[in-house]
Amino acid sequence: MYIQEDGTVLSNIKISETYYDMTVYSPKIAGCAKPGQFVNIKCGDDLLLRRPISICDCDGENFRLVYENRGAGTSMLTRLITGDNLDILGPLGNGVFPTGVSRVLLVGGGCGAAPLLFAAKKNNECSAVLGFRTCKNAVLTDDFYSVCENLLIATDDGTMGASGTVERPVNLLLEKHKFSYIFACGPRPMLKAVSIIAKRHSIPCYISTEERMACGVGACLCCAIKTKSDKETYSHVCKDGPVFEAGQIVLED
Amino acid sequence: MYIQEDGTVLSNIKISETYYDMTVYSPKIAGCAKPGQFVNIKCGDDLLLRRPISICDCDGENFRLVYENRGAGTSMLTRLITGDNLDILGPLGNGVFPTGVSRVLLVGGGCGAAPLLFAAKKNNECSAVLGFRTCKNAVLTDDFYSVCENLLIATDDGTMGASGTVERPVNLLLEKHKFSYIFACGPRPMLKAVSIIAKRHSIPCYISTEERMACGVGACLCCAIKTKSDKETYSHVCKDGPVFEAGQIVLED
Amino acid sequence: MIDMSVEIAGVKLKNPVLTASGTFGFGREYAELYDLSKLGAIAVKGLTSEPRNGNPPPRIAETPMGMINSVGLQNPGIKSFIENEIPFLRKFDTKIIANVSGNTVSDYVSITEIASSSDIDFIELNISCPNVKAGGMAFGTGAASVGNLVAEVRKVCKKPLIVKLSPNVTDICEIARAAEASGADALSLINTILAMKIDINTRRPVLKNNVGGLSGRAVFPIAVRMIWQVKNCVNLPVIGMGGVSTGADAVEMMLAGADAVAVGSVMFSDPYTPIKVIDGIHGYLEKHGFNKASDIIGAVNVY
Amino acid sequence: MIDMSVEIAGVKLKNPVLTASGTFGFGREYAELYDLSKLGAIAVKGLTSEPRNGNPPPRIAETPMGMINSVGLQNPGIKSFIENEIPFLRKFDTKIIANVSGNTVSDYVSITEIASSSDIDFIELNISCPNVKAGGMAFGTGAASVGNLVAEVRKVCKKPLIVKLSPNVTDICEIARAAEASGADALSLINTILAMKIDINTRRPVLKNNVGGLSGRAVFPIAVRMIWQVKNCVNLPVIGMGGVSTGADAVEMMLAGADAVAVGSVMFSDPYTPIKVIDGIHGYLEKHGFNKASDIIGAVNVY
Ligand SMILES: Cc1cc2nc3c(=O)[nH]c(=O)nc-3n(C[C@H](O)[C@H](O)[C@H](O)COP(=O)(O)OP(=O)(O)OC[C@H]3O[C@@H](n4cnc5c(N)ncnc54)[C@H](O)[C@@H]3O)c2cc1C
Ligand SMILES: Cc1cc2nc3c(=O)[nH]c(=O)nc-3n(C[C@H](O)[C@H](O)[C@H](O)COP(=O)(O)OP(=O)(O)OC[C@H]3O[C@@H](n4cnc5c(N)ncnc54)[C@H](O)[C@@H]3O)c2cc1C
Ligand SMILES: Cc1cc2nc3c(=O)[nH]c(=O)nc-3n(C[C@H](O)[C@H](O)[C@H](O)COP(=O)(O)O)c2cc1C
Ligand SMILES: Cc1cc2nc3c(=O)[nH]c(=O)nc-3n(C[C@H](O)[C@H](O)[C@H](O)COP(=O)(O)O)c2cc1C
Ligand code: FES
Ligand code: FES
Repeated sequence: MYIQEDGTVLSNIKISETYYDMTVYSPKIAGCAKPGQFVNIKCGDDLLLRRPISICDCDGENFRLVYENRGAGTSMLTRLITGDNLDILGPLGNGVFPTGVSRVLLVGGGCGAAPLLFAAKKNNECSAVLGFRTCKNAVLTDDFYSVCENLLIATDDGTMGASGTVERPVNLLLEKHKFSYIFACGPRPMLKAVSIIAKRHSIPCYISTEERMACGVGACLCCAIKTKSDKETYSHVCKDGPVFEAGQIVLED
Repeated sequence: MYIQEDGTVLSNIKISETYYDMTVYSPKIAGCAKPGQFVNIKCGDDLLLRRPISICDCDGENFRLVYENRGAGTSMLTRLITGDNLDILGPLGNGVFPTGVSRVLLVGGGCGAAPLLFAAKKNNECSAVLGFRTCKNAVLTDDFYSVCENLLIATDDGTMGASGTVERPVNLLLEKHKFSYIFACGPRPMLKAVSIIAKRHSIPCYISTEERMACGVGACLCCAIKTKSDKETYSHVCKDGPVFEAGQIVLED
Repeated sequence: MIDMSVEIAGVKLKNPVLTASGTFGFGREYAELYDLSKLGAIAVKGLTSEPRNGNPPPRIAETPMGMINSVGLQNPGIKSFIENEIPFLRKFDTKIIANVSGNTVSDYVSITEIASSSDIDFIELNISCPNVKAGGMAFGTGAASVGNLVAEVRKVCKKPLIVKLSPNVTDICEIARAAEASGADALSLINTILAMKIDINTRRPVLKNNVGGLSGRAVFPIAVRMIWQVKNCVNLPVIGMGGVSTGADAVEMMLAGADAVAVGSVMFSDPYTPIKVIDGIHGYLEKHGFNKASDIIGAVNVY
Repeated sequence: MIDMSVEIAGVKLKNPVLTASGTFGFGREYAELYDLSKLGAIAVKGLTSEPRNGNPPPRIAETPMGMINSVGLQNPGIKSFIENEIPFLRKFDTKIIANVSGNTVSDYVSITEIASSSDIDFIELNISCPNVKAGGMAFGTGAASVGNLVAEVRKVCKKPLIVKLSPNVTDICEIARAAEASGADALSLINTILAMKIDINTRRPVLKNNVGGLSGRAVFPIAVRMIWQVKNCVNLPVIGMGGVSTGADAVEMMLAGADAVAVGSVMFSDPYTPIKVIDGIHGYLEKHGFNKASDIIGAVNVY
């Protein structure tokens, strides 16, 4: 179940060197969104394809997006101001994060932190490890701090928290605490590393994946992702995902 | 001699059902523009071609454009507000209206009135006939009234001035007054009619022509217009015109 | 009352607006947004005898006013289509076009045989897919192979046969005539144009398949030209497609000679496009005093 | 210091950025805006033995991210070019490419003979103009006729011979190989793609010529694909064109295999495009640690 809705931008703020934080009034979509779902946004008239962005937070009337300014589409989003109209398809995705469970370790890399915040709010006793390239691009740390029992940060350049990838802090938390679930979202190599760690600890692991999309609803078959099974098959990130059990997916580079 | 200049929109006002009146601060182009010349305007990033618009008035620092909202390009212009930047090539055109002469009859149809206002200001003892579809689209009448000795209006639907085309009012003025020149700008059938009248009265006639353009500067040869001579040849509106002696041009439909 | 219906190969469509194969799945996803009965017809995702996985991702790249895809005919196979999709589609009052492909002539023959015995309204022979190694476009770019394939398929095809042409050819008329001579009942065009995009930072193609098919508004003027050429060289109904985004585009294609038009890629930008296109055609007919949609087919007055 | 120079058929260009024939006149108009010596080379408007009037107006239509032209080789003739334009162009430190056309093989031979004896640097054989009734594209779409024409022209051509290919073909490699086998020194591609636009209010084509050639950003991904194909099937330098609008586009084409790139239609939107493209390539090379522009030619790492 998804719809097309004309939302209204309530705020759109630059929160780091390249990240923006946008709140959109979109009662129908926000009214039924689940953690892990995303919206597919029309970014102006001269781009044929919409842009998929995860729902970062949601209060039933408004949802929040945290997105990085990367190219033509997202840079168009950065120019929106309060009161502007936004053409949205959503909420999209059938593979979502579990909700109502306890002792979840959230592992986010870059904009991968976004969907995990929503997941943190719908579960109990969460801890989080967030990885960023550099302190200038660390986002959502306050939000996670206020909803998590433990929060560790890692930056590639060591300018904030641990130096390096999320792996060390993740192992640190796993040594000290017991977790029933791991949820991860971020770049492929990070998802791979976290999946391996989760498997070693025999903890159920859910990963949110990305693939280039067109329709966002399952009609075009563009967003294929390789699925584990005897013979090679594909699932589709927009319809079957974006969240999958880690064991289902072949994480190629 | 033309240049590219980033002008600044000083005002952009809707003046009738479909017409807009825009003043642009553009000191280099405005500093050397002549009546009959035009500018070629970039209308946003998703249109490959610029849009040619005649200079309607010019005070050496700013120029004024009066344009009709017709399609993708001009509708983009209507959205500009004070302070916006405008990428302009100009002043363009080598065929211009004579200046410093006296007893000029100006005949304008629709947006064809625009370049004639500038011409009126650079000549003496001018009279004007302006034709419009309907009173709701009559523009620049006050401006012409203040610089012309006589001003007659015609509308297709008779809602303002004479009913019908400009021909009757033109003949009326020609009966009552002596003119040394006729300048005309407007739709092809009007230019044809005025040229014939001018010829009958043996009055030198200058017409400002339109043709679809790409470069606007003479490089692409897209804006061809048939020129009278033994064999069929073409002149180019952007470089050789837009103003031609009426006798030079074959006015096809 | 304006009569919006058109006829393709003896089958009446309630209006001239279709969805293009591969951009509308089997209709399920868009049925959540609007009633599929509003559509003139639905061309379903390209089908093959056996299920197919399609090409590895990434399968899509964006280009100026267009996109390149290399999905490569991923589909559940004709059997699954007949069992699971036809019953769903038949709940709507619209026509079903089964778009079929194969690797070899006998593949094409056998899937056509199966598909045309099922409860569908048209077979659309996809001889123009640029994203598969065997079959597809390889069949569609030579007049002799098109003629031969269509003739073989014709023998077993019990439904009106639409042949879908590739734009990647020197002379579209030569191909159109070959299809006509071998028994096609209608033609559809254009399929996608072979294209490529390279990521300058990684210096790798964006598509794992290296190349793919270009579609979207960018190709519209090429499609209009080919439809006009084809309409002038054969006596078959033509389904036009390639970048249709508005009612005005649809009217332009119909003036060029299309008996119906299909909306494809632009759906990804606005899934309501087919509905808006139907309304747009209706508005045009009203404004210009036409009583029937069919009045504007091929009505361009060329110089 | 990054070496921006590239070599085409033994001639060194100071940088890989050219202007495309027909979009830059004979350079006079744009010389008012910037120093033509900044350009790698200038391809002048298509020339014929005798002056030509070209096609009746309207000659241009705008399309999504593109344009269709039907100028039809209006030019003052080769004699006037030699007398009036070469002396002007020679004031600048850049290379001159004479783009030549004819109605018949002997036309092509005679204009090549005259042009290649004049003070120019390259002959570019335009066998791909879609806007003339005789000659032009008719020559460029069959391998046999291309081979024959290039062989005849080669006999009299005293300058490096560039053959300009038409994209309106089924197999661009077949044509490229025919040109190579008959003695072409380099290839340029793509010329425009045949296209059409209809005004739905008048129900007439926008162009008086009914059809014309599509160019601009819309065709860029098609051009990149063809350049990549051609580079992989012949051993000739390639000049890439078709919708180049930024340094990134130029880099993409060079990665696909272009030894140099030409800027065409996008000039109409921003006449400074060639200068910006030169700077953009330079910036890319700097950022990615390349010392020479030629290092990125054909450097795409395909799957
Ligand atoms: C399910 C899902 C959820 C996402 N959630 C977020 C989020 O919460 N915050 C955030 O910053 N980003 C998110 N992304 C990534 C985001 O979609 C891309 O950054 C964005 O599409 C880039 O568009 P652009 O026009 O700015 O860049 P361009 O590079 O100009 O885009 C060109 C094309 O590539 C596609 N593309 C480029 N990068 C990606 C990518 N990483 N994933 C998918 N397609 C891509 C674009 O959609 C477009 O088709 C998500 C992606 C997916 C698939
Ligand atoms: C020398 C010259 C001076 C002009 N001066 C004025 C003026 O002062 N005020 C004014 O309102 N209009 C003027 N025009 C007409 C104006 O250029 C067109 O109305 C405008 O280009 C329409 O663009 P659009 O994108 O709004 O319409 P669209 O219909 O979307 O344009 C599509 C294409 O058609 C071309 N086109 C459409 N109509 C015309 C036309 N009548 N002439 C030339 N090209 C056209 C556009 O440039 C574009 O390439 C002038 C035209 C020329 C050639
Ligand atoms: C993602 C995608 C998948 C497609 N799959 C098919 C297919 O399975 N069979 C087919 O005949 N055409 C297929 N096509 C081609 C379209 O049906 C259509 O011919 C083409 O895209 C041009 O129309 P458009 O520009 O409106 O998209 C596909 C196109 C796209 C974009
Ligand atoms: C207005 C115009 C005129 C052209 N005239 C010629 C010509 O005389 N000779 C030629 O070989 N190509 C001609 N071309 C084709 C261009 O040189 C170029 O190959 C094509 O436009 C693709 O490049 P672009 O998309 O950058 O414009 C012309 C193109 C345009 C737009
Ligand atoms: S994006 Fe179309 S199926 Fe996923
Ligand atoms: S518009 Fe290019 S020559 Fe006039």
